Amino acid sequence: MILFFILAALSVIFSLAVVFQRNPVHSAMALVATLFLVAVLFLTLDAPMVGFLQILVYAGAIMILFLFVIMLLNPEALERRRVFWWGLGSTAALVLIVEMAALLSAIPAREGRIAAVAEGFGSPEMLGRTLFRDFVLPFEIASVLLLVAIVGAVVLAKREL
Amino acid sequence: MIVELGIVAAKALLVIFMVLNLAGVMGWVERKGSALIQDRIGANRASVLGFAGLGLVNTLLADPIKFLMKEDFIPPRGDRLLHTLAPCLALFPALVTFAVIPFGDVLMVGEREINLQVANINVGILYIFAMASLSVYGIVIGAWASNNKFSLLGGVRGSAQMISYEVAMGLSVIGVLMVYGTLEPQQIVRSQGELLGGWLPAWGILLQPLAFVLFFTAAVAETKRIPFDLPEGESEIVAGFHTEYSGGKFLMFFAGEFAEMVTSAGLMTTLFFGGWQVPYLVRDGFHFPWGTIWLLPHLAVVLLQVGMFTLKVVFFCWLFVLLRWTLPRFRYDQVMRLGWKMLLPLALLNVMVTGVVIVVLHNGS
Amino acid sequence: MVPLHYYLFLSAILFAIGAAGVVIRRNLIVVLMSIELMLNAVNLTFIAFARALGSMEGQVIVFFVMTVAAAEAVIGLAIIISVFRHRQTLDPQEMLLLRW
Amino acid sequence: MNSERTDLPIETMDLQMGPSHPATHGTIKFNLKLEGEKVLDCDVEVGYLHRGFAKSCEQATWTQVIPYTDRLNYASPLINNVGYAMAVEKLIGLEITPRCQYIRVIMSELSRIFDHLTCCGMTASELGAITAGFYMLEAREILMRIIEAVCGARLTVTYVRIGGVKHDLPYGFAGDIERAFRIVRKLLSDCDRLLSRNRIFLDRMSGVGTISEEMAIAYGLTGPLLRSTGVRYDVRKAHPYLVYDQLDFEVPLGTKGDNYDRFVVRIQEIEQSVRIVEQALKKIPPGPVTVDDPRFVLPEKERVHGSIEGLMHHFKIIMEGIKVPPGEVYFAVEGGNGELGFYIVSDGSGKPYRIRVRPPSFIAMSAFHEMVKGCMVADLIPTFGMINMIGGECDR
Amino acid sequence: MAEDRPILEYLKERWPERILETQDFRGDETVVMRPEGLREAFRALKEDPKLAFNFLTDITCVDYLGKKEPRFEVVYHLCSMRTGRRLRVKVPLPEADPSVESLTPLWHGANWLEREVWDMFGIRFLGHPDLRRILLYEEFQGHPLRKDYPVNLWQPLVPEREVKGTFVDDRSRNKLMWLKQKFSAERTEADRKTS
Repeated sequence: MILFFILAALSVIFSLAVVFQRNPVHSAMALVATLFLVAVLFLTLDAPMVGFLQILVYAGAIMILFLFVIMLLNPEALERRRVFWWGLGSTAALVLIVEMAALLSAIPAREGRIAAVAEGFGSPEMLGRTLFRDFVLPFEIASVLLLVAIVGAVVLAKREL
Repeated sequence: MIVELGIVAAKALLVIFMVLNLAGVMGWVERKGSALIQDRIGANRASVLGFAGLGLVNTLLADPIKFLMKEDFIPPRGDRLLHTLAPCLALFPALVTFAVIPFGDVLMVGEREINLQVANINVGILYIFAMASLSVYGIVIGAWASNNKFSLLGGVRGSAQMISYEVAMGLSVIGVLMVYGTLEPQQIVRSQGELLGGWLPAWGILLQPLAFVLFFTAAVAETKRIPFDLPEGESEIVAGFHTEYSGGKFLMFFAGEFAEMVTSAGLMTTLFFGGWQVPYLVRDGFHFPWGTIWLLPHLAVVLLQVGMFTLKVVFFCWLFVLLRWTLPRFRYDQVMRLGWKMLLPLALLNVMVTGVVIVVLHNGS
Repeated sequence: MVPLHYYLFLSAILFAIGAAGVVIRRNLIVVLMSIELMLNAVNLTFIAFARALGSMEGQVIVFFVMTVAAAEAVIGLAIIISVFRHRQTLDPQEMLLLRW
Repeated sequence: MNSERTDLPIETMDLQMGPSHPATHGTIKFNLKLEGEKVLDCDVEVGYLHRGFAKSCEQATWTQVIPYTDRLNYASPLINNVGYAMAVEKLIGLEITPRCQYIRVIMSELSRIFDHLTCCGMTASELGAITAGFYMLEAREILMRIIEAVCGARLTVTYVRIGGVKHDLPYGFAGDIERAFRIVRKLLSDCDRLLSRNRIFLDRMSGVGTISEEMAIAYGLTGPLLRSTGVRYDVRKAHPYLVYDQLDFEVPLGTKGDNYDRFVVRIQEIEQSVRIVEQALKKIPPGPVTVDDPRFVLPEKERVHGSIEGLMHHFKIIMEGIKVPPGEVYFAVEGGNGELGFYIVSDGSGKPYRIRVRPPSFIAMSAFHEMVKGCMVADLIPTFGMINMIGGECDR
Repeated sequence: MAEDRPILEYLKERWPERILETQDFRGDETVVMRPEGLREAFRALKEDPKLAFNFLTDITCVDYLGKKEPRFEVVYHLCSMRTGRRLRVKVPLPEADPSVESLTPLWHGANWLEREVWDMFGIRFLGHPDLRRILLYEEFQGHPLRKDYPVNLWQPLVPEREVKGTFVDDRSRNKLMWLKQKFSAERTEADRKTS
């Protein structure tokens, strides 16, 4: 419980940093920290496989890609703040949070309790079984999607083929 | 509960102590080894009472002291926070990865079984790769925060190289995982204790030779050592990502590199060379295939196993050193070509062939 | 054990922060990062529900979300690079080419 | 893809390599224009080691210039000595003794081996093959000891005098050379095994820093750089001096003009130089090592200390310098990096009126941007290494 | 030497108005030419199949202050890769306007050699693509190899130039400059206080 609150607080702080840091590299590093914390939250939810994949894929690959692009382009680090959009964005976010809070507080605490799960929940065997038995078609479609993404990225980013 | 925690803490401390010390020793071995190879004397100032051999002890202390006494320089236009953070990010993954590498079988103290592994995670291999993927940040952030173009070039090279070889590394391990059917390092090592045809230990190198070659290449690339030391490339881009580092922060990069070396040596041992397995040694002693049985006390068995593991790790570290002083450095495009056009297809082929063989064997039996 | 709706609430906060980031920031890369943050918040919900319901489907969906996120990041960054080459800016407000 | 995409703005990066950079041994600066890692343009800045060689020479007597020439190409100082002394002798019209000619050949060739070892070793170690580099340095060290035994100094030898050499070869020189060459050959074969069939080294060297035959001639390249493109031009063969026309040696040639060809040409030249030294040691005649001409050569020390004529003779040569007849000559020798020419003008006084050195590595550096255009940053290193730019000679 | 003679004769016959003098000293053949139309003359030397001096060995200059008139003599050394013959071409230039046509369009290698002559003697090469100082720095006063340049003349030190291009940020300076500025600011502050 204490662990959850620490993780939650830290991840909120870092995600705020993502949005409010003016330097994109700082934003990216804050996002890495957030992703790492969320991965640890996954671990507390008995999903170690997904948790480590989260670190591997998000923190290890995608965010490096972001940093790579930031370093390549080296765009102007600072940007002007826009009061109107700033106000709109934070208002919308606040409204969203309040709404969610209202919805969630409607749930009786008893029903929110998490029951114990079966042995081997979240293990690679079980995940693999579900993935390759019930979700074969989506899995294949996802691989096609990745292929499309690779081809698209190469075509877009390469100056001449 | 307290005892359990204490045991885990003791194991973690032991492992960190060993890894860091081994890293320090490797620093000395690298100097003396290179001197041996190049007909030089090598580090000759750190001898104790005239014995150069004892200089090892001295170097372990002298090195950090020297580094810590130096000025800690932050580039005036660099990013202070990230500049300080980067060396920590470089050292941290190298140290935590060792947590799931088993350095021995179980140790029985009274009725209590102590698993000689800091953390037994059922997706241990995945954990290793997750942590290894974080080690890029040290380079990228260090390079960026230095605000120096040579560093930037090193950082760009480093991130591209490490991501590319991570892919090849991961795919080459999949063959091993398929053979042993588990993601737990301890389980993998146990499976390697079995005997093939009654006499040959089922080590990974025998079952997956191609995977070992690929993994070894990728591991050298991941540790950023010659011939893959492009992120540093000392004659091209000065010192690459750590051009602007000095003092204690440089020490962390330095130690991080050696710790990474020790960790990948440990990983190679675990996956391909039977980890702590001594051939024909089981829990109660040696059972040779020709029928001789030599019983040993439990503690001796455990010590033998831990010793064997250390020996294997040291051997691979020495191999890294040997490689470093033999080969020239690649060029950026050559590294990329090797990673994507050679290692990756070969690793995929390895996975495919392994899959086919496993299916055939299953259907046959 | 931590109740389910704590996780849901955390996820909502993260999602809202990400959404705010998309609106507020003028740097395309940071906007893309905010989108990743939102996707992650959703992932957290899925995992939490999977744990609460004791079914693996939630974790599998997270798999697919990660795939989509990776594809999206790759394509998005490629577009950003190519846009930056043309216009030397990352401000979405200045990219008026496709506006009526 | 199509033409409209080619006019996209390219993000270039300006990078200044040097003057203090690990690879720019011999201080030099490259102003690079990079696209990613690709070199679009390279502007070379030399002159960081300029010491005013020509101006200093004009203040010194003809003999005092010899130590200055040591510091030109400090990887092969003896060749510089020989080149300068022979230019002055040509201006005087002095014919040196046969033994001295052989000694000069032997010492020049030792210097050439020394120079090529430096170049190949440093290039290898800059490419990361530090061990091969150290082996070459060790071979160099062995030769250095021989040179020290002959001249009394390792680098700043000042061995050659106008009209001869300082003194004869030491006792047991032939045996020393034989032993040294045995070790050098073994070390070279070690290096050969470490480098010549090493795939990484081949990939790094071949096809990199290429220059065509026409461009090489247009830039005035000489030495291994020119020969690697396949042009058979070696001053020792084209304009024979000393006794080179009586010795049997070959001029190794390359075909493609890339770094690997340069490397191979240099390694083969080491072998040819070893051959030349061995032949010369067999053929060397006995006799004096300096001409017997009191106008140009210092008297024996016994005469200086023992007789007033000797002392006055010594004093006149030292204080006024030898008198060189007015005129101007150009004389070139084959230095380690190419044609090392001396153009000297005399007005008949004891001091040179003008000394101009044709520095091979200065001219090679002027072609550097041609060699590296389109290469990657990492390719600068072997290209620069194989040019073997020596700051003392390039910047004078 | 006898068979070498025809080159000088041939040149004299070919350009009687251009060639002032020919010399043959210790086997070095020398032609003294007028500076006008020099590039064309060199083009002929390079491309005439009879001469084929296709290799530009060296360009330098000699300052005959008070010894000869005109004062400067630019000296070219040519070599033929085909016949192996060398030729020296000297071009006298007056002190008032020491300028001569550049040979860079003919030989790429002339670029740096001419820059060096400009650096050391102040001879201008007309049509040179990039006539900058090469061995000395831009702030150097005068041309040191002229005979009227004293050996021990003090020169302005190389000023601290802003380091551009090495750091990512163009506005950044190196730390040394930053420290120096800081210290000099502190020193002036201290000086102000004491005075």
